[in-house]
Amino acid sequence: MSAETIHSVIAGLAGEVMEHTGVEASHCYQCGKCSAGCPLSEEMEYPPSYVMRMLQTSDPVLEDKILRSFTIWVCLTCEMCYSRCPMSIDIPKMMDFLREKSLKEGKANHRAKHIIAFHKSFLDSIRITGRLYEIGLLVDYKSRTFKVMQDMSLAPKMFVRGKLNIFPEMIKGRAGVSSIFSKSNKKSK
Amino acid sequence: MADFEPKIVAFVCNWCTYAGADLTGTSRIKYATNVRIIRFPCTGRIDYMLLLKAFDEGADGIIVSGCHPNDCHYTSGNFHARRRWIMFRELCDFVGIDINRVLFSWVSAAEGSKWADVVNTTVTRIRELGPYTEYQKVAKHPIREVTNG
Amino acid sequence: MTLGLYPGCSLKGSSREYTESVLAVAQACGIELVEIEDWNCCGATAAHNLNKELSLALPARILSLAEKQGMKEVVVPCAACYSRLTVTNHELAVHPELKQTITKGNGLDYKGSVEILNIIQMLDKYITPNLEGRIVKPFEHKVACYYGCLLVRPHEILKFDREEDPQSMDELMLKAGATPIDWAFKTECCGAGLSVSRTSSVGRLSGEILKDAADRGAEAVIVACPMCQSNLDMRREAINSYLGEKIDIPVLYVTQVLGLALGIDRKTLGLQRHFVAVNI
Amino acid sequence: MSKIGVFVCHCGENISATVDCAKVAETAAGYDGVVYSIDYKYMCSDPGQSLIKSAIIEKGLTGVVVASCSPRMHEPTFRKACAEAGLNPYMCEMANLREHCSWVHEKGDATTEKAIDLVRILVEKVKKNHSLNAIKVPVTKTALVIGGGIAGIQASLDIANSGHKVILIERDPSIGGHMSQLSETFPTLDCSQCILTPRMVEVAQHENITLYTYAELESLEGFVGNFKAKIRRKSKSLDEKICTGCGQCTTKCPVKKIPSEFNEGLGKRTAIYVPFPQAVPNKPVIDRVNCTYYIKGKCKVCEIVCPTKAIRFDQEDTIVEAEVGAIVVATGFTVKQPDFFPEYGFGKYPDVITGLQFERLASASGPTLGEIRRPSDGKVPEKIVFIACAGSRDPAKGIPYCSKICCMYIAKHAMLYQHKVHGGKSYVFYMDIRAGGKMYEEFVRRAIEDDGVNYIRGRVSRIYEKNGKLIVKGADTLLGAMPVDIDADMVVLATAGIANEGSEELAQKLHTSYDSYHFFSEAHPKLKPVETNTAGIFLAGACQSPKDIPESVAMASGAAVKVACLFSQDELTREPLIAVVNRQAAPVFSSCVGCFLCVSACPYQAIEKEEIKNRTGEVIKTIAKVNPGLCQGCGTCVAFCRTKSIDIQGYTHEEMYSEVMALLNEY
Ligand SMILES: Cc1cc2nc3c(=O)[nH]c(=O)nc-3n(C[C@H](O)[C@H](O)[C@H](O)COP(=O)(O)OP(=O)(O)OC[C@H]3O[C@@H](n4cnc5c(N)ncnc54)[C@H](O)[C@@H]3O)c2cc1C
Ligand SMILES: Cc1cc2nc3c(=O)[nH]c(=O)nc-3n(C[C@H](O)[C@H](O)[C@H](O)COP(=O)(O)OP(=O)(O)OC[C@H]3O[C@@H](n4cnc5c(N)ncnc54)[C@H](O)[C@@H]3O)c2cc1C
Ligand code: SF4
Ligand code: SF4
Ligand code: SF4
Ligand code: SF4
Ligand code: SF4
Ligand code: SF4
Ligand code: SF4
Ligand code: SF4
Repeated sequence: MSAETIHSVIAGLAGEVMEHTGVEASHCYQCGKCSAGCPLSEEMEYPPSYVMRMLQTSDPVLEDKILRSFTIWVCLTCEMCYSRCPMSIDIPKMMDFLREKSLKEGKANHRAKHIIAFHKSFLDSIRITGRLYEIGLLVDYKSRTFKVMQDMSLAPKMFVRGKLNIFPEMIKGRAGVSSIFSKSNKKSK
Repeated sequence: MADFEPKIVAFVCNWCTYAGADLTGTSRIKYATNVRIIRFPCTGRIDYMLLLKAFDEGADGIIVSGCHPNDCHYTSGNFHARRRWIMFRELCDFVGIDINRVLFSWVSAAEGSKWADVVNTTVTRIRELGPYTEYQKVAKHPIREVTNG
Repeated sequence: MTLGLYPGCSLKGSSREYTESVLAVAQACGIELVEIEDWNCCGATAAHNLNKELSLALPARILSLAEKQGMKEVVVPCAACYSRLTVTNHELAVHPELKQTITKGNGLDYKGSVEILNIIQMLDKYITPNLEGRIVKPFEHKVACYYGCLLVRPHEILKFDREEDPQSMDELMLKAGATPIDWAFKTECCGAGLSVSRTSSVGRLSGEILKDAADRGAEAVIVACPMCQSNLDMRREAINSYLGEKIDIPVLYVTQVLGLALGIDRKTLGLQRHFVAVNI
Repeated sequence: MSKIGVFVCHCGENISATVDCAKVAETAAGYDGVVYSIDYKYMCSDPGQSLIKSAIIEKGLTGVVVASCSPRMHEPTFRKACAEAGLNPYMCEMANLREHCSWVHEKGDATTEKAIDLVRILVEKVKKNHSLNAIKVPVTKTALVIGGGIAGIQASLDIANSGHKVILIERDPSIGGHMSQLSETFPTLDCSQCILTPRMVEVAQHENITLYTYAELESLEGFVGNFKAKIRRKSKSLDEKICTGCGQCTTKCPVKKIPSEFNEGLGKRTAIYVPFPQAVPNKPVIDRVNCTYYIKGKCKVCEIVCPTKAIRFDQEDTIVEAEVGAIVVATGFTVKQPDFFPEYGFGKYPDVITGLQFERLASASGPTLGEIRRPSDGKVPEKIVFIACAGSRDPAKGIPYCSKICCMYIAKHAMLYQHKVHGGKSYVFYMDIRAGGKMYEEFVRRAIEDDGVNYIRGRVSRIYEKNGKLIVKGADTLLGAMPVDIDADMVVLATAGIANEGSEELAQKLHTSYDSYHFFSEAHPKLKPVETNTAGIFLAGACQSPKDIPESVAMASGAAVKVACLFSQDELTREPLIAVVNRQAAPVFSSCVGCFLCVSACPYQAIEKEEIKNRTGEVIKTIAKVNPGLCQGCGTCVAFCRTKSIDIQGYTHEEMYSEVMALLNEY
């Protein structure tokens, strides 16, 4: 059977995952090695192998739970699970897809809002200047999360050690970079 | 063309498809009467000159069937058959034989109902295609040179 | 000998000392590193977390600039950038349709000729073969080489060292006169991606790493990634308070150690910039 | 001129209910060459068969077509009947009117017409048929058994006890294989050595068995019943006939630190050594790679101390040639070794060991005399972890299959541990427990219920050492994949069972096939599990796939019976339905042009090159020649031959073409 015919057979979210990432949930035989090695699994409500099992059920209720889970945001794509999975299942690639989808569908877990805010601030910084502007990032992140005090003790120390630039570095190809942003944002909408 | 009764020759191997067709019988599954089976030791023995001969003598359709890949009684005969099948297709294309008139299939000794399906599908298909007269037109001379060369 | 250099954002900001030491070591060995002109940020974790296409397009711009500027090999000292650039290079190479959307779609042009070297590959290829007799101040300390996650995984794509218990950095340290210890957390994740947004996880993950290194008598942790360095160094207070004990082993870049062994002075190598004082 | 008889059967009503049998017989009577045609109620009954026999005799029939049921059912019956009446059995063919016609069609003209066609096809074929004689090949009634593990031992004893000669060759200095290394055996926990040693001794003493240890197959030629084997007997550097096995040499040899293969590296041996005390034969060999004399040219202590002057430093390998009629391959398996599990630190942490090493620790004859002590410091482990499927069922590591024996030996190991270390804690990380077998599931349950072994469902991700403990990071998939960390003193990996080293080369020497994991391939996974595709070569034991002792023994006895069947005949009779290359008068000799496409097509290496020489011995032509002992009659070569020089008896071109012609051309 060609790949095409396979994923048209797989229903639901697992089918979508297959289509976008090539990761086949049905290949997981629930050995649990990924969950055993995942450095973050104790902070997840569903460790990676559990997510794989939920996908296998094609149950819309469970699929919704995956997209609303904290798990997908806690995953650091450290690749530990993938490197040891006996079935070579690329969980981090799948997690990337699930995060993107969760965000698009407005299902991102509320506990993940700081994580998402950080990623957004990070990308905004690049969108505007082309490079990461660390002070700008921190200020932006704090304004998004109201975590005003967090890390504030670090900034002066960094500054003293010459580790913070006061002014952002602006690249010449800024326009090109922000067009990359607007194009890929449009596509992912 | 409703009353056209096609003549179909089936070249089958002794170990899988012949036995599968026996099972169709023991299971009393009914199928069209148009097929005549010729028994070979193995699909690997089936020489495509024989298929051409069958068309030459007026067959309207042909079934070639043997063991599934890896199940060959003789280890690899059916792989050779498959490889030759590819060559046969090219040859057919070359001499202008409609490849839809030949059905290549795997029917194991346990697939009695599959055999009935294979026969019925082929008969329906050939009925739609109508009697095979073109072959006599294209044939006779060029083929032998082609296959021996 | 001239090689391309992609410093990435961290090396320009919070990890300035990494850049300084990379340049110093390269210079000492007669290698010129030329920065890719007008490079942009690779997007790091944030991009591939939120937007797949962006996560490929940003590195693609960098690669295409490098190619245009005639660079065959580009050194990428930051492990996170190294991973993003290598993955992008690989994805574009194996999926021609994807390459089309990512490059042409964004007005870029990239043939795929650029080869990416992480810092260890660069050192192994161009510097260590010529070290004979140049180690003037062997770094005679017990060190724990910490590779982190992004330098060796996914092996299918990076094809660098072994995924489990890698050795390349250890061998490099041996050459610099250090004694690498055998320890258990070489490739465990330090949590850098959540460094700002979820500091609690970082305390636990980085804590385990530092504790194992300390317990086994390491006098320094050696890294090749600014994320690892800043996590283990800058966040030491948070880590120590998570562990409930005070661990004060410094975290040095491979290039700093090599620089010291080559006799380069501490200031040039940026040792004064560390949060945890480098007292060895 | 052919004289054909057609015999149409009603099969009670099975055929006659839908086919007009009388009409079939009548039509057939009108065919050229048909001199007799009749329909009858039960052709296979005694009266039916008599009908055929008397027709043959009375009408002088040269061919018979029985139009009845499937030839797969009654071809032997009718061919035998023909032979009894003096007609060559291969001049009898069957038209399948029952399975292929009456049972699959409704009553009607079309059905009868088809029946008529089927008869006509075979009438035309029979006219072209040739009398054939069963092929006879002589049999050398000696068997070669390769590999002296339990499977090879059992097969040798069974064949030898049926009165035939056996040559048993074993690569190692002693027979016994893996079973000799085991401590106790599931599911009964009887001592492995205790049940094995008597059989090893029996082999050594059996008058029908010639045992060559330290020997390997060098090459093999020939075919079923008539193989010629060359056996390389590696030099043992001593004269076995003189050596009394006194052991002086092994005690005095100064090279004492070689890791013992028998003890899986957990013990040491000397350069001149007997692998284990119960070895058969109980005589040493010199391991030349490690012997000081062979390395530096000095030492010879063994020669000096030997009371019988048995040492022969300059002894060379010898090649023994043997003619054998059948071969049993019993070369067993091995287990996956270090560096395959970097995440488990195997090879790095001395206390992460294989199951086979655990067997040696648990064995009373082992390096710890049966006490479970960890290799690093000799401490008795208080916590022990067993990891199932280590390498097996792991496509990423290239071994997707289940090794089959490990679930059981893990339960055994955990049980032995619990029996020997009171108060100890044992954990098993598993994915599934595969305990299909008599008393097997009960055995595993006993480990869990009576001995308190802790089974956790999940695969271990990693092991690392911390403060003298091995930290095992697993997960419990039955508790939502919750991470489970255990600080163990010792870890035992149930490493995958894999094909033995050199099995691929051996298979190639034997011209048998092997699977993608290099295990030997059986001829049919269900119905010919001990045969190979090469006639006369059989399989026994774990060389075919990992298996436990009862299965290995059963398979060995099965292979032995196959050999005994072969040897029960003085000559082998085979169906003559095999390929032949045509021969013609000089100067052509054969239409074969010597392209040897057929050689590459034949799956059985049955085609050889034959040189045709003139009277002065000069080669004028090289043509193909089929070895009737090897040809299985598949016909693949026939389809390949472009000059139509090779043909298959019983399915010749002429016969097959006449069938096609007859089918499509009514009279
Ligand atoms: C850890 C462990 C525990 C086990 N516990 C049990 C148990 O409790 N109960 C049970 O029923 N089973 C158990 N088994 C399985 C048992 O070991 C096997 O079933 C059995 O050994 C198979 O016997 P064999 O003769 O087929 O192969 P082997 O025992 O492997 O013997 C093969 C022999 O052939 C020789 N050989 C190999 N290649 C050549 C060659 N080219 N030429 C000549 N000779 C050659 C080898 O040297 C060896 O002597 C266990 C296995 C393992 C790994
Ligand atoms: C649902 C199912 C599916 C299976 N699928 C597979 C499969 O896919 N592949 C596979 O390899 N195996 C399969 N098996 C297993 C397979 O059926 C057995 O391995 C096989 O049938 C065993 O053969 P046997 O001759 O030992 O016993 P049986 O098949 O049971 O034959 C025993 C015979 O002895 C006769 N008999 C019993 N008592 C007496 C008596 N006192 N006197 C005279 N005759 C007697 C019985 O009538 C019977 O004919 C399956 C089994 C089941 C139940
Ligand atoms: S390691 Fe792979 S196969 Fe095992 S549970 Fe995780 S995803 Fe599934
Ligand atoms: S990639 Fe994500 S899921 Fe996989 S081990 Fe790392 S953190 Fe866990
Ligand atoms: S010969 Fe066959 S068809 Fe005829 S009676 Fe016997 S079983 Fe039936
Ligand atoms: S000392 Fe001599 S006789 Fe004794 S075992 Fe050794 S070789 Fe044999
Ligand atoms: S000659 Fe070799 S085998 Fe003999 S005693 Fe010396 S080392 Fe041992
Ligand atoms: S027998 Fe058990 S432990 Fe061994 S591979 Fe199979 S399932 Fe795994
Ligand atoms: S028999 Fe045919 S295929 Fe074989 S060598 Fe002769 S001509 Fe060639
Ligand atoms: S019939 Fe088959 S086995 Fe015999 S020689 Fe031809 S190819 Fe080989």
